[in-house]
Amino acid sequence: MSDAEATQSGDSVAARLEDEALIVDVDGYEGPLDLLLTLSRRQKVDLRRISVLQLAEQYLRFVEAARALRIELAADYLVMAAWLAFLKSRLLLPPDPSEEGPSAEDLAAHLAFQLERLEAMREASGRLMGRDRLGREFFARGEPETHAIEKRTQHTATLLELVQAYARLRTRDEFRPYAFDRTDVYPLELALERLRGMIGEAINWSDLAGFLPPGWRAAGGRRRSALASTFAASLEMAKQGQLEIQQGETFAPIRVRLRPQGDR
Amino acid sequence: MTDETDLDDDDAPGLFPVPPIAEQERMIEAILFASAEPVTAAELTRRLPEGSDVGEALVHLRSRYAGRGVHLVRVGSGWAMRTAPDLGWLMRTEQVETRRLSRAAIETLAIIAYHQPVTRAEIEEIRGVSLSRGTIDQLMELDWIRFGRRRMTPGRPLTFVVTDGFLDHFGLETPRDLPGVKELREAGLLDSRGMPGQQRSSEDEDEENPGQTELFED
Amino acid sequence: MTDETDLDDDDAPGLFPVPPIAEQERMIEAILFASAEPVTAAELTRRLPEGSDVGEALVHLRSRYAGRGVHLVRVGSGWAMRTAPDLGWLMRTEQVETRRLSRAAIETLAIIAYHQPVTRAEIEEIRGVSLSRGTIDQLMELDWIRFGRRRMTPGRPLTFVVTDGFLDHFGLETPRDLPGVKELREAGLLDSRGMPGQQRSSEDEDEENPGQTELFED
Repeated sequence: MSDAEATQSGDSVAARLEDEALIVDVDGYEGPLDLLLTLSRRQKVDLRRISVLQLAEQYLRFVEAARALRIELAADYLVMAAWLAFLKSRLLLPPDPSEEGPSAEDLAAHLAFQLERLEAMREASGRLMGRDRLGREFFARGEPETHAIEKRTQHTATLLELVQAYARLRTRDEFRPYAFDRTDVYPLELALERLRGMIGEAINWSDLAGFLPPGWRAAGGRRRSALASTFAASLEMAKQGQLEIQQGETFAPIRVRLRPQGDR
Repeated sequence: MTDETDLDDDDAPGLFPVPPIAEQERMIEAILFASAEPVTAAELTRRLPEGSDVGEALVHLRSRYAGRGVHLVRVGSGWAMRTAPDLGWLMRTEQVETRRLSRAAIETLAIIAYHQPVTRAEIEEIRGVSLSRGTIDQLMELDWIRFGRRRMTPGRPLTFVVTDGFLDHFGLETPRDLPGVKELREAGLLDSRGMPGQQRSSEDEDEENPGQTELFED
Repeated sequence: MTDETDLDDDDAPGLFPVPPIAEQERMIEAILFASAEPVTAAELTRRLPEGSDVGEALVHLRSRYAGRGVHLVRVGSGWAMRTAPDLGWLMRTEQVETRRLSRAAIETLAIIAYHQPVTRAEIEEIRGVSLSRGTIDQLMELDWIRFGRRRMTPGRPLTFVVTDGFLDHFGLETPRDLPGVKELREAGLLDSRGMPGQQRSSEDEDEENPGQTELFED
C-alpha cells in the first residue's frame, strides 16, 4: 500500500480494506445480486432506504479492485457493473426529457426491490428450515400396520418414467424400421401353401394362373402380385422335385403338373 | 448455508422436577407411536425423565385407549400401539405389492396423456406396433385411462383420454401440464441427448374398433 | 398377463346402517394410526361405510388428541397422526439423518413455497442466478415439489408448486401457514415484478399475480 493512498480519508481506507476482504471471498458469492445484497448490508440501514447510488459506487469499486488484483470476474459481474455504471450516471445527471423508457429512479427502485425480495426469501428459507420437521422433532407412525387379508398388485409408474417413455418414442419415430405397408400383396408363404394343397390334382399340365386364389384373379396389381408369388412358389416346389414347369414359348402361359411318381 | 438451530437437547434428568403423570403418559404415547417395534418398560424408564413411574403411566394410557380404534397392548416383553382387532377389515388395502408398469403400458399411457383424445390406430402408429387388448385393459383397470368421445370421422373410432385418477397419481393438475421434452431437459431431468423434432400428422384414420362398441359409455 | 385380484369387493355397502359418529371416529383413528403417510379425506370416505361423515369425525378426533403426545394434523389434502413436536427430544433413537441441502436448493424451495406457482424464470430472477440442473431434480426426488399448472402467458411456461409431502415434512397444514407469508405479501415481496421497461413485466402484470390466488384459494 503506497503512502499516497494512506493519506486518503480514514473512511475510504476502511472501505477499501473491506472491499479487499471481499475479494478473497469472491467465489463465495452466488452472483452479482448476492454480492450487491452483501454490500448493501454495510449501509446498515433498512433495505427500503438503501442508497442505490452509494451501492452502485461500492459495487464498481469492488469490480475495480478485483481488476487491479487481476481476478477474473465472471461475465455476469461485468454486465452488472456496466449496468450500474449506466444507472449511476443517470442518477447523477438531470433527467433528459427526450429520453424514453423507465426513469433512473424506477430502475433504482426496482433494484432495491430485488434486494429486499432476495433478503426476504433468504430469511424465509432460514425460518422454513428452522421449523419443527418430520423425522426430527415430530414423527410418523414407526410401525405402520398391515393387516393384509388379500394381496393386491398395484402397478405404478412415475411421471419421469412416463415422460421419458414419451421422449423415447419420439426419437424412435425417426428410426422406424422399413416395413412393407401395402395391402395388395399376396405373400409367398400363402402361395406356397395353396399350391402344395392343390398340386395333387394337377396330374396333367395345368395353367399356373388356375392356381391363383379367388379374389386375386382379376387383372391388376392384385393379380400380378398373386401370379408372381405363385410362380415363385412353383419354382420352389420344382426345386424340391415336387412338380414340373413348362412354357411353350416366350410369354406363353406357364404350365405346371405334379411330378410323375416314377421320377421322384 | 442455513444454520439449523440446534434444539437445546435437555433431557438432563435430576435437575428437573419429575413431570406429572399425565405428561409421562404423553411421552410414552409418543414413543410407542413412533417406535418401529414394541418397547420394553425398562427402555421406557430409561428414556423418560428420572423418577417417572412408567408402570403407572402405562396403566393410565391403557385405560385411555380402552374402546378406542387403537389399543395399547403387550407384545412379548414390550408395549405397542395396535389398531383394534375388530377394525382389521379397514386395513385391508394397506398391503399392496407395487410392480412397475410394463414398457408397452407406460408408452401407451404416455401417448394417451400427450395426445388425448387419441384413437387406437394413432397409438399404434406412434408406437409402430399393434396395441394388445391387455394393455388397454390394464390401464383401464388402474383407472388411468377411459374412453373419450368418438372421433367424428368415418368409422367414428373410439378415443382414449386420461382420467382424474391419472392426474392424481402423477401429481398433475391438467394433462397440459405435462412437461415437454425440451422442458425436461432444461430441468435436468433428461439426458441432454438431441431429440429429433416431432413430426406427425394428426390425421384421423378411419378405423373401426369392432368389439369395443359395448364398452363405450362411461 | 398379470392377474390382478378383483378389487371391487367393496367395504361395507349401503345394506348396513351408518355407524354412529363415535364409531366412525374410531375407524378413522385406526386407519390413520396404521398409516405412516397422510391419508386424504377422499380415501377415508372411500374406506368408511357409506354415509359416514368423515369431516365431522375428523373434527371430533382432532379435539380428542389435542394436548396428547400424538396429534391429528392436516397435511394439505390429507390427514395424519404425528407426535407432538415438543417431545422431539425423547425420540433420539427415531431421528433420521436428513441429507443437508445446498443453500441454492433451500432458497429455491423457499421461493417455490412462497411464490407458487412459480416458473423457472421467476426463480432465477429472484435469486439473480440461473438454476442449476441438480436443484430441481433433488427437490423432486425428495417429493417436496412438483409441476403445477402451466402459466397462461406466452410460451406457456411450466410452473412449480410444493407437494403435500413438503407440508408434511415442515408441519404445515397449507401453504398459507408458511411463516411470515402474510407479512411478505402485504409488503409486496411476493409480487412478481419485472425490471421496469422490460417486456417480461407486461406479461406478468396482466396476470394479476396468479401465485396469490392459487395460494389462497382452496
